[in-house]
Amino acid sequence: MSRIGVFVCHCGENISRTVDVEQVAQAAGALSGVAHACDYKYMCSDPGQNLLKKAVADHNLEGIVVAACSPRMHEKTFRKAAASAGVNPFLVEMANIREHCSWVHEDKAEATAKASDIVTMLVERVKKDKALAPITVPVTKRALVIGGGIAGIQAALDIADCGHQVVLVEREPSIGGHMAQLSETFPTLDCSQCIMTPKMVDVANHPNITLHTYSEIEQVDGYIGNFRITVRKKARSVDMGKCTGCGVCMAKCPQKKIPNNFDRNLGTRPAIYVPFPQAVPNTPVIDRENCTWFKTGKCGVCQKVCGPGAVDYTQEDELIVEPVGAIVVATGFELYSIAEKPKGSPIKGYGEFGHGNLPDVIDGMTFERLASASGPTGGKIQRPSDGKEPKQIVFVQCVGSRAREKGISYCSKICCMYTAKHTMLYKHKVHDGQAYVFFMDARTPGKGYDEFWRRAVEEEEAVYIRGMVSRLYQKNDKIVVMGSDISVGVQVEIEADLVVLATAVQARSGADSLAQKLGISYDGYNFYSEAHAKLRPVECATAGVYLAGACQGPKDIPDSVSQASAAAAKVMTLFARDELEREPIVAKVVDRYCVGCLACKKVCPYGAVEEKEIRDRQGTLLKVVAFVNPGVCGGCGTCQATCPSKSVELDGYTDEQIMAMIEAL
Amino acid sequence: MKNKLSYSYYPGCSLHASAREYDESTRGLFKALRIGLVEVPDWLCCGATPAHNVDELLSLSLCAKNLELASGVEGDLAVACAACFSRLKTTQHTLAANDDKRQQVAYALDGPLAIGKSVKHLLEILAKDLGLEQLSAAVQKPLSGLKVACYYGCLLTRPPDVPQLDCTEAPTIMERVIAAAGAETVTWSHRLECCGANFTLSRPGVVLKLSGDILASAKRAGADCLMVACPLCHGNLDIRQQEIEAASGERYAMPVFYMTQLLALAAGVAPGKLGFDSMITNPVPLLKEKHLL
Amino acid sequence: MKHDFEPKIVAFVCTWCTYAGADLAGTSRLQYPPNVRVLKFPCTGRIDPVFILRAFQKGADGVLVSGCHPGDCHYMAGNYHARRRFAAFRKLLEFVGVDLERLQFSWVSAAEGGKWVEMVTGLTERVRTMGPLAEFKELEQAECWSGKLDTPELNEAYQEI
Amino acid sequence: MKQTKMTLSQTTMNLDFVKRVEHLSGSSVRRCFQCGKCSAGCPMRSFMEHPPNRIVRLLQLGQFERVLAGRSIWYCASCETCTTRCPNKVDLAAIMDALRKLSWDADGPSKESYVQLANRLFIENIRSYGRQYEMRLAAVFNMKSGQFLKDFMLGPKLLTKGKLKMFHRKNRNLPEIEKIFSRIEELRSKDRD
Amino acid sequence: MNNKAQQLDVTPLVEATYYQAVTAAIRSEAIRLLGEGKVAAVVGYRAGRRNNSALPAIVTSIDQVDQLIFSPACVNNLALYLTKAKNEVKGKGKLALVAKGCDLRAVAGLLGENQLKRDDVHLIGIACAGVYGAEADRGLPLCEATIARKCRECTVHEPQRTDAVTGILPKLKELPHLESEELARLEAMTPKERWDYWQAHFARCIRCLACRQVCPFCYCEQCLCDKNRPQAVESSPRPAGNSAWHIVRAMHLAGRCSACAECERGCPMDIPLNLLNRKMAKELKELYAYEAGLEPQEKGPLTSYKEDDDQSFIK
Repeated sequence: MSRIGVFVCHCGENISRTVDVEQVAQAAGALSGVAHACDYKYMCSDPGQNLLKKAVADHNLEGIVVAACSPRMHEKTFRKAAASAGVNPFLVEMANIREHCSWVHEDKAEATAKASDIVTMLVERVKKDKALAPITVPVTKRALVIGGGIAGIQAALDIADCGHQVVLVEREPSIGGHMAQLSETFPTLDCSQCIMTPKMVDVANHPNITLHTYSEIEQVDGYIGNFRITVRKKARSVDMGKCTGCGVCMAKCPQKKIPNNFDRNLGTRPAIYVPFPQAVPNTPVIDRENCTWFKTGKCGVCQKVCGPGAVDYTQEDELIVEPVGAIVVATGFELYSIAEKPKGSPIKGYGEFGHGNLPDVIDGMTFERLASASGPTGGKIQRPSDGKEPKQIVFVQCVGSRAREKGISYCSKICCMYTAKHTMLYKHKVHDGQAYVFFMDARTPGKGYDEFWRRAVEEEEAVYIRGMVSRLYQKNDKIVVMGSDISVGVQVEIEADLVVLATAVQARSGADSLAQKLGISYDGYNFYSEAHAKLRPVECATAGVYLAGACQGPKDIPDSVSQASAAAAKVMTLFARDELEREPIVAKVVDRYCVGCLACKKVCPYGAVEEKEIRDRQGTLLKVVAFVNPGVCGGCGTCQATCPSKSVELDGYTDEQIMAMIEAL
Repeated sequence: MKNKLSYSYYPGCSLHASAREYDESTRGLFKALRIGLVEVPDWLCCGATPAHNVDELLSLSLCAKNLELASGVEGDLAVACAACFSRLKTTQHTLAANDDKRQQVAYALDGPLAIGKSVKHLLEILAKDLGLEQLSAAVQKPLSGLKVACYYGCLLTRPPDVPQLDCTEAPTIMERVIAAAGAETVTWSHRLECCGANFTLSRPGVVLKLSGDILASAKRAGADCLMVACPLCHGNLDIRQQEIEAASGERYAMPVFYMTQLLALAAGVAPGKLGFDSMITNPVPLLKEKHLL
Repeated sequence: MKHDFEPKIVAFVCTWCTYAGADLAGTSRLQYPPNVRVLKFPCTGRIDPVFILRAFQKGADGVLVSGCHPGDCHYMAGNYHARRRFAAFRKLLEFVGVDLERLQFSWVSAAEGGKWVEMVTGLTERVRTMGPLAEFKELEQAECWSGKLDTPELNEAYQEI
Repeated sequence: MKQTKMTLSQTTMNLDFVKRVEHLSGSSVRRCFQCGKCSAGCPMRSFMEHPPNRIVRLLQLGQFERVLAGRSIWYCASCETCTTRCPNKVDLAAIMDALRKLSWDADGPSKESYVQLANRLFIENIRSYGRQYEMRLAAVFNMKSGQFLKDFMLGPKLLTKGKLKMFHRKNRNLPEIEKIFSRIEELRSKDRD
Repeated sequence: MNNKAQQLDVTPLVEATYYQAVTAAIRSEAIRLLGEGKVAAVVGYRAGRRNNSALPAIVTSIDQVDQLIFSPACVNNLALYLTKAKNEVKGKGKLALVAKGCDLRAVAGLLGENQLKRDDVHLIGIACAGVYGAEADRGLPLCEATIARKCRECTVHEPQRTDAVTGILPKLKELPHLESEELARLEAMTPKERWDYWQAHFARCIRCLACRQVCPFCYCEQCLCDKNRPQAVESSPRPAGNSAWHIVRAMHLAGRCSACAECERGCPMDIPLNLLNRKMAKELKELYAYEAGLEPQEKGPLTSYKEDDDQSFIK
């Protein structure tokens, strides 16, 4: 390439104050291959851009160097201008003589010399630039939503309402997630089930939604627009097509004493069960670990009593492959447990709170089940040890959260509000009871949130004590709470009937292995990482994967729902076009030289490298080479630096382009 | 049979004076268990709380010196006193992590440091090195029917990084050891609370309050007696018990045993050699009642 | 201030963190020596050790390689791979006799304009006191057999023929 | 002092002192976010005028006179409960040690003379005898603190129980002890220069 | 060198009968394999024309089998026949390969780099006491005076993960580790001294590329150093290009080299190339606890990472 134009910008005085721009332009003009060099006051202005376009036409330019500000600032501007003048945008380079030169140096001669050097390097680079065309990828307009909690349900409904197919995968036998377990919700105190169950039914009835419950993601292949998801549908032992949901099997099951996980083990359930009466789908599942038939081969009562003959002990796990174009991850959270942790665990338990061995020390979710009208006590507040109604109840906030020595440094965000809610629910049910809350700060930003907390304090008369609890211990039938009120500066001791710990919100166990399947990144606590904390909060760095809800970090219901709708909007944006265009900075393999050692495949962070067989016309296998899927490649170039023979090249950053700059030093 | 266990032994100042029964019963027990115990010659005071309270360097230097002296005797270093144990372990922990302090201590000791000796509390030796099975095999007179409140105090388990003896907040090592000798243990709330420690000299009022709470808790749990592994805790709970009773108006009469006294008794060591006569709260009636004497 | 020797410093940086950090130094109007020439890469993972070698051969007196802090890589893991690659490469350079004081690796984030200045200034000043990288420069000039045809060993060999 | 107003400025906040405390204790003071868990579990809280969390708070504000003036630091029993339970790994027990050392070295302004006296006698005992002789310790303490009759009922009882030794054997490592003490003094005087 | 050799111990490290036994075992295995049609060819060694030398041999029928031998002169790394020299055996079908420990390490590396499949090769492992060094007096048996430098610190005398094993070695005499000593000597030098040391060697390089030719891992179809767009490494034998060539080669072999030292043996200019490889192997072992070629590994030290890798050198 021999017809290059160099445009040196004054940037008002920002550059010309310390760099002699005329001299730089003059020197550039003398470089071999430069057909035109000039300087101009504001290259990025309309006249500046027109100057560039005119020069392209006048001098028949094939490559352009704009010596001005950082490429991060105006590379796009000039590439667009050049494109409109008929020059491929990837033949335009920015020589950064502002941020990297005029602004950081004072001596004019030195700065001018440096600016000239920078221009020279970029001129040499442009000579080796190749015209690149944007990459297009077809889009499968079908979305996968992982997780059937409120976030997943919202995302699925939004996408489905837009007319696209959605596959919703839920690990448990029913959708609903944590929200289905809650009694009432802050800050409005409306019944969680009442607002949740209609949405669950909507999901079940939506023509665009395929629901896989009791299912997990087995494998994820492909890339944005073209994922192939393998879903493991676990054996339910009940034929969903035949079951009418009459419930006779559950009523007749002789094995009834299994702790009910949904009720935080406060109540019991049979071996064939639905997690809760409003479950969607309302098809029972056999808990094979506890079922007498599966343990001993005897019983079979449910099969005998089932009218439609839906119970099927021989059912096996089933693998289903679903092609989708986008993925919304909404796997939610789980609660920290104060139990003793295995030795060497980075997360520590709470020995001073009895390691979870005191029956009347419970967590917030357990309290939700106690307070829930559909819960094991029918909404009566009764403590687990003896069923007595607690007259003195103590809530402790920040258990696990904000305790880096316990292994968690973050704030769990929702506990301040739900604890305030708990004090109210308690007061509404136990009129003569007293609630105490040990807290450090009340973190209540959010619409109507602080008012809600103040209501708990001022109207519902919860006693808030600023200070943490050192220890809990059993004394006769009471739990002694050793705390302190740091505002007063004295120790506080309360003999409580029931203690409720606001334990931290943690990522789901197994979140890391799902992330590895999806190829998305996660933080030190296994929460999934967004592409940009502020500007791309619902996208993953991996294209085509979006986040919703508490799998990304602690979140309350309004935030989860908002983010779910945002993620849905992102999916719909993607689905709005038939093909997807992206920057062509991707790696390409030269088949002729590749010997298929696959070092590139080993280092690729995106899993973009596949194996490709090279065959002759007779179909004989000649060799296996690497192939970079341009749809998946992120463009980091690690493959190229790793390849011993440089048989893989990153477009836009080829060895030739870089070497040309080094040679120009 | 495993190789014969043998240890170097650092009794600490109290075991040669106010806690002589701890020393005597320890020697008796180890002899009965056929575990070797060789006292480090001319060991020095570890500095205890007063030294680290005001002069960490002195505390570290004294302990480092003792570790150096101990390195001349074979076997891991057995320590009876919880405070000495804590100081020796803290010294190793601090000096391993802090180059400045290590250099200062090396200067104070005028030479390279030899502090690598493995330091073990008697409990660790009994529960881990010997093992509970061996321990119970050696029991001749099971302590059946004796309800023991095991008192850990502060320094056996705290702070979490240092002693590494057992779980910091929910230890069970004392209970496991004494249960191996056939005793019954009670669940009680104050086994990790502070007894008032060395305020016994300067501010006895503190001790009366804190040790009083401990005795009350043990009584509430229905214990016959307390079992300790620290001379200072013993002093506060036993020697000051009558004062505590006088101050609180409660009657405890609760014998406070060193764990080695009870274990040695179970292992068949002659009661006369266990220093029961040294105890202020007379244990004889209780032991007789339980048919252990 | 003028110096007798102005070293040539080459910086290989990733575009997401260090290049942006250097931009920040500019927008904050921080000052540093003008000796550095910056080459932009998508990621430190793209930086081939050959480039470092080539830069030295082409007259660089010091080389700076800088990218995103661990965990911050735009491409998730490029900098982790780079870290290993450079850990090995610097050992090799050291073994063939390159003074590692001339080769600096750093993590400079997009927010660390000050750290960028510190890195560039530090390396420039250090290399300035070390003087030019004579070894590679001499090497560039040297011809293989020229002037060495009369070594005793060769003469002896000729004699034997 | 407790009641007077705190005027905060860079000159009234002695942050050098805080740095020395952090250096000696090896623990950050800034990490504390005042949850108060240390004070909740402190067995000695009721004997102190400042609860432990307030000691750290005062340090954060560079108010060392307020910290050292009271007897709080001398009433810490080194039970390590605070350090053990701190959610932020503030080693309060070590900070207390550091504060006592700084106060002790400066011949501190504390009002708590009994505890200091006991400490001093204890350490002197080590220097003179290499080990602790409780009999002597108690006797001299009572004499010097002017409480001649303190625990006077206990003494004979303990003697008859064989718990107090009247005589002690000379420790052969005494010269070593003396050397350690003098070398530490040397280090300390160097530190002051 | 020869003078020095005479001072060294000339007691045989293993008895001559050992080699006869191994040779016999190779032959009988070859007969079995060819006879049963398990393999199409056996790649091994045959006697050379000069006294006590050996050459690679490709045996495709039973009547050729008595060509096969094993002796201390069997220096070549036959793993080469699985990659670069594969044209010579191409199309013959499944191969059996006579392999010493260092050859096996190369095979393991090649397996990890997708260059062959385990099922495509039948490995006849040789328990090898060592082979002759480059300047060994072939009149002598394998002894301290004649053993190759690399064999003195060999850790793979006994073959692992092979299909057949021949020979049981006696306990071998521990010999001084000359290569490690040399490495330590170099490491103790100043950078300038090391530079001069290596430049003295590199200056002699004639770029014959024998080192590349004999290396089982230099199997690229087009070597980076032969590329001219861009030319990363100068191809004429000038000192600058020579240095770059050897540095780039050492870097490309880091974490892969099987320490067969064929490059050093093949070098007509006596450049101690294996020192470079050994140094990189040593560093990678220290940094990442990785040793190449002990068993096939999915990822090498430079194609994998850990989040907590050492980064003390990075500011």
